[in-house]
Amino acid sequence: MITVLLFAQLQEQLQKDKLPLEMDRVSVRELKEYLKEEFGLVRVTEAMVAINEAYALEDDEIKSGDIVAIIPPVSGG
Amino acid sequence: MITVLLFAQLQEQLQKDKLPLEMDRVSVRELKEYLKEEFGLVRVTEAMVAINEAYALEDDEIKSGDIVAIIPPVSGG
Amino acid sequence: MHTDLRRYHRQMMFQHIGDSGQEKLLEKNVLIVGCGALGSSIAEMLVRAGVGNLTIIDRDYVDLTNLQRQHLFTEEDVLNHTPKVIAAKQQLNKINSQVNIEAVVLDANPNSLEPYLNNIDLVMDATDNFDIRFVINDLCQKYEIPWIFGACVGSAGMSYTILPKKTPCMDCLLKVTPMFGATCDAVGVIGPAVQVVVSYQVTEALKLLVEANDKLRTTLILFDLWQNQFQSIDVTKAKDANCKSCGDNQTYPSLDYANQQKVAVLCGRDTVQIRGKQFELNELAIHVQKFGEMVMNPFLIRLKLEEHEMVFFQDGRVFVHGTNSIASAKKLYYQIVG
Amino acid sequence: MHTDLRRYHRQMMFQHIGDSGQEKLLEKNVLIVGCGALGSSIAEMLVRAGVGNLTIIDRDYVDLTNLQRQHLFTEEDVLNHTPKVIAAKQQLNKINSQVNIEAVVLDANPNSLEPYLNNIDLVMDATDNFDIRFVINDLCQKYEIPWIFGACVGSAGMSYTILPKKTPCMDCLLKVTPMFGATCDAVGVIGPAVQVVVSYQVTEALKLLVEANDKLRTTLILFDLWQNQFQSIDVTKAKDANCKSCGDNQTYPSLDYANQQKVAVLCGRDTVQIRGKQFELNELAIHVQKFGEMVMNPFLIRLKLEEHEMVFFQDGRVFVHGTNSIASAKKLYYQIVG
Repeated sequence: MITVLLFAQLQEQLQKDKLPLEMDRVSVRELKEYLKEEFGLVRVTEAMVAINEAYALEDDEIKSGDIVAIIPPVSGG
Repeated sequence: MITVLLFAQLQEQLQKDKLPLEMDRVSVRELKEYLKEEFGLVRVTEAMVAINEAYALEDDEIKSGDIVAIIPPVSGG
Repeated sequence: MHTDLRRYHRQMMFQHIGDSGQEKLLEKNVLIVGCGALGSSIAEMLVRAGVGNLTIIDRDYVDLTNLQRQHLFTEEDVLNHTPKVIAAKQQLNKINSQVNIEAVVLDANPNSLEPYLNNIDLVMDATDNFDIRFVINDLCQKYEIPWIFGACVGSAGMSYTILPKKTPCMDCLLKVTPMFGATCDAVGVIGPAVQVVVSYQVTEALKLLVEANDKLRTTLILFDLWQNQFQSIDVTKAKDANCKSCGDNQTYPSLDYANQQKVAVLCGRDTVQIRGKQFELNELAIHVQKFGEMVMNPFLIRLKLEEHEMVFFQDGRVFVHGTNSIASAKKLYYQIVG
Repeated sequence: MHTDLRRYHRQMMFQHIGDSGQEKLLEKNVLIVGCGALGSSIAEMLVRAGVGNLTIIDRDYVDLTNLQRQHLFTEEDVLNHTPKVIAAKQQLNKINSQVNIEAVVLDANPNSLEPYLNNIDLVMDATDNFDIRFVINDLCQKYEIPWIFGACVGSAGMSYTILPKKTPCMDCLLKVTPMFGATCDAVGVIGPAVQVVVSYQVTEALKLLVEANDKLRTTLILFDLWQNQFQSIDVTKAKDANCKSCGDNQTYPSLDYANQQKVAVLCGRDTVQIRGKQFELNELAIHVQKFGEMVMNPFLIRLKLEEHEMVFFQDGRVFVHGTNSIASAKKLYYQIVG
């Protein structure tokens, strides 16, 4: 299982801050596609992603047990 | 190895915020005694202790790999 | 609703507060004990957020060294020696004239504090010593009021929310009143450490006041900004059924007269006597030596400060020479002992 | 030293600053871009800490909805429509008359900002949109000035410190300027989220200014106070040698005239035209519909707001009807687009 943490507008859109996904071995790119299609999070493409508190590139692989933070651009100040 | 994190006055007394200790299996009480005798941290008896971000009692056991926070009473406000 | 709600627009847009949360905030009563670094900033944030009724208690006046970290206060308040709660209230009224603020110049102790708990929804700890925190802990158990502990020193700080009979209380966590707490007067403090503690305290306050109890943080947070440390500590295990404050047989030990600190002005001697905790003189010596010139013998420690002199006796009595003011004497005592 | 140092006593006692750190702070020059929630509190903390010289830039004036989270400002500033930097400077002078504060009412863009970077030790980001953050990112690489990113919305926030040529820059992290950022106008914001971002920004500022670079936090921090989340993210991997802003071949794309947002007042029409990013109209529709009554056709989106109307064209042009002020038009644009 992968735990996805959602922040800011993504959290508001889904009305939850955590998404447990029954997945094993998926790339960052694939996860983003999945979140877009399954949950309508269209703006996820612009978001940064961190796997277990480390910045991840699009081809990086996510494994079961990982905690993935999806970090949308927050512009408020 | 056990990593001890020091806060506030304990940090100031030792001039460091982290103490890597070559130890394996030691109780909280024993660790406190050791810190008192080896490093002169006399006030450690009053401190709270957390093992891997969980509050620990005097008889709880610390294992190699654990991160131990020593939390002296901070009274400033 | 007679208040102008438009000013809270950005807070009402926040989905977890909303219009109904804002209305709850406007009706609540919060007591802030202490109006130093933590207290003044807690007050500012709660007033800006529109918490309807605040009572702020403090015995001290504004001093030049406060300005480095104590928001709300200005150089003019230093010149006028304005009591902190009065200076705070003046500025808070300018920030939000719709909030009711009761400013109380008072030395908090079990007897003086108790009347102010009437009708209070939440107590915010902004004190600078553990004696009074244990009193707050007992009083809040007795009257079943949640309270939020906060403390900071150097670049470190901590906060924890105590719900009567539900979470471990301060007695559960610390077992005994600590002899010496780390004070800002001993190791200094930087502004951001204060503001992080305040922010965590105020967030939990907002959750409690809008009744979003399921979102409350149940951990004790602990951080050091300079060392880049952050811990969120699960304290469930600390809950003690035998605790005298929150356990099955509550006796509220810190409200007990025998355990209270006794303070007296010694007539005609320019001296205040405080009967405090009993110290091991050798340990006390290590702790206080950095504050001034120290002389000790087996019976007492004499500590020379800039404008005062303190004498610590083996039996726990402390003489503060150079003042007839109980407030000044206690301030000095807690600056040094913590 | 002509300044009275006693006021900084508690900060000088903090072992990592000390007397020598305090003297460094008094000599430094910091530029704060933006004087809203982040900017006003950053300014207050740096002024209280005794940073010697501050320049604060902002184009906006104080509005009633600011008071909920923007410290320094009062109801009187709202009544007077005081520009934010002017209101801030007035209060900052009362807090610490020893600090030099230059308050600049200015719409920041590459050309207007560049002259203010002369002799600056550090740039603090307190802006509300990514267009200007990418400009700051390029300018700070070009002049080799460290800058500290900060942003918040709802109960969440983030901060990250960018050292020219050393750490990954904002271009490395985000690759492209985001189309829509989450704004406080869209999802609201609570005060504590602002103050935590400010506290992390100011702590790193103090480390940089006292030259304790070995203590700098190298991670991006990200938190959500309501959800009790905290992440400290290692971004080493994001560093891109091909980055046009900080890589081997720097072209500073955001300083390029072609990439700049162009704004013009349409004479006699009570309308300002902004030539911004090119939007996919369908995506834009989802984003803006919550702000007002929306009508769309394949060529444009018309959005009715309280006092203005905005028209978004397919080619990126935006008309803001109901104003001749470039500042108001841009403010509205960023409130809605982010």
